[in-house]
Amino acid sequence: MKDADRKAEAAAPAEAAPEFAESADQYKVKLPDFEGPLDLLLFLIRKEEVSIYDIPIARITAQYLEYLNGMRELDIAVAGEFLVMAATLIHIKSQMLLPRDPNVPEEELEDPRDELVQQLLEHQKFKGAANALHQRALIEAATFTRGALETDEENPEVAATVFQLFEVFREVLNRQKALVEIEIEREQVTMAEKIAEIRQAITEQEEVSARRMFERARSKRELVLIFLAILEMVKELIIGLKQAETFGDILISRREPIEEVSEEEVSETEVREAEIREDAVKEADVRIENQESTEP
Amino acid sequence: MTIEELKPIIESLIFVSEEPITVKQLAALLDGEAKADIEAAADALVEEFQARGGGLEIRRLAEGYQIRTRPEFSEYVRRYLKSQPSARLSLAALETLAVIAYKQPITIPEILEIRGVTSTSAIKTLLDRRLIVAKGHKQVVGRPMMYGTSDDFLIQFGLNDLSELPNLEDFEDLMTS
Amino acid sequence: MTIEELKPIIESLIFVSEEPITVKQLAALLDGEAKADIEAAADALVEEFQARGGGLEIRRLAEGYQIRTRPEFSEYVRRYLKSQPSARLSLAALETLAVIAYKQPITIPEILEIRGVTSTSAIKTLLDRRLIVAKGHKQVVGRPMMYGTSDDFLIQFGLNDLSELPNLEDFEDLMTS
Repeated sequence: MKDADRKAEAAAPAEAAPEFAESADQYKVKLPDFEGPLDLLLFLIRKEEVSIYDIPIARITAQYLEYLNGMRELDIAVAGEFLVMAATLIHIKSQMLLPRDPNVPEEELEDPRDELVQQLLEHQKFKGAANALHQRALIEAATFTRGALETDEENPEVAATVFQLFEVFREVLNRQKALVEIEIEREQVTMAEKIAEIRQAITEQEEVSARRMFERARSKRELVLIFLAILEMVKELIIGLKQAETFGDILISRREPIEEVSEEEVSETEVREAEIREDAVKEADVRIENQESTEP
Repeated sequence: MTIEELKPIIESLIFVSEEPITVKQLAALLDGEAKADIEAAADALVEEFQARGGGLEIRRLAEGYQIRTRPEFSEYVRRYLKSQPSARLSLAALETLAVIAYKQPITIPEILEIRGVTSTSAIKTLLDRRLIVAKGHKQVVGRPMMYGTSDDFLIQFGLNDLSELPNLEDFEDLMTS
Repeated sequence: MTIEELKPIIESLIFVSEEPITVKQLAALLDGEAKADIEAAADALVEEFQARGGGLEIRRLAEGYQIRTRPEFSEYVRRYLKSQPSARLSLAALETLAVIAYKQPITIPEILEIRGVTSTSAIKTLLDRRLIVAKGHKQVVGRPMMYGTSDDFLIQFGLNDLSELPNLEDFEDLMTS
């Protein structure tokens, strides 16, 4: 078995060979290298030098759980797949502890480990195949096709399938999205503008739907700005908020009779305060980004 | 290196080069090799391909060495180039076709808005190839022409109808990850 | 035409074709010639280039013939083209590719079942590199998309067809013996 191990490792592609750590401290750091629970299990089986056909399930389960704990200690989020496998291992272990049904003949007894063993063998095979493919690709990457012919230049076109058509469409959409995002960033909406907008809206109408105001936002930043502008105006007793029912729409209404105000007439104090608020927006932005990055 | 050792290296360099490759260029790639040896090896290749009588020849031109098909077989080569599928489209045309396929009926200004670049020459190509057809005027200011895909489009892309176009939902599981 | 007469014509056609050219394509260009003769001539060319030991070789890839440089001289060719070896596939992508290659057509949930981990980002990489292609919906609940390998996969991995994939069972006893 040891010999075969060495062969398998020697054949593994250089950058793909998992770096097996020697000491406990080392393997903790290496934990995220295990791509999935099957890789971790294969590693443990190899490390313990046990037969894949006769896995000492209690020992391997204990080790497996120890690894997961190690991950938690290091604050590495343990992927769901690892937990599912932990449950499977514990389940197999408990089944192994059950007394055998004396009425069932020996050869008909099912080993609770069978399914897992099959899965591990299958996984091992594909790892071998991946390695063989890698070797082939290395050789192929060293061969080259001819340089472009003159005739190619007269025909600089690409053949297409319906899936390529879809791909191209997706790329166009992504490009468009990126463009729109740049546009919005360039706009740099300010809170003073938002206050002026809300003022304008409530001079034109008695009541304005807050939901509609929020729906018009084209970025998270703008959304936060509208929100802060409304709060600001409530505080300044310029507007009042009404909600007819819980979770219903909030209506913005005038609190004091105001004259028609154009955008330029936003008072200086308002603008200064608005600037202060904008710092708050920046912080809020950061928080939003953080949230996004921790989302799975 | 001996001249015999130089030959296959020079042969592969002539082969991958888009333009005739000069002795000077070859010498720069084969540092340390004498230009005279390089030239001797390349000339030997010219003769060898001549003697083989195969479909290819290496020529010595003023600008350097070049590999190409022998003129005797140009008829077949032309036949091959003509046989290339008619669905070969430039990227601009392909993008425009994709936008039209998914957003039809659509006007040229609307395509501009999505692609970010004008598509008039691509539209012309697509009309010439009968992949798209005009679908009447849009009832807005300027009454621009609307375009949609043709029956030829369906045939060339192996579709029974437009509902068979792969849709965004099919790939959503990939894009949301 | 005799096989000897066919050989140089086929050689020039293999040369001009950008993709591996199939016997079927060759037959369409050489009307009236038997496919068996065309195949015999093309195979003779493969052997001839092999025997020559020059810088080039004709290979059977993706059920077609393609002329390429020999891997031995890649160092010089890379130097000339200033080409970087293309980015290597990650282990996750390679393993996912292996599962798809042997089990195609296969859906993402089925890949998850075999690999024990989700493979969406690997699938995305493989689609981007055009090594796999969508092969239509599976007619089961949820109609998941099925994936299979592409001709580019065969070419990049030096295979004529999928039957040339190494036997999966050969990898079984790597660690169990």
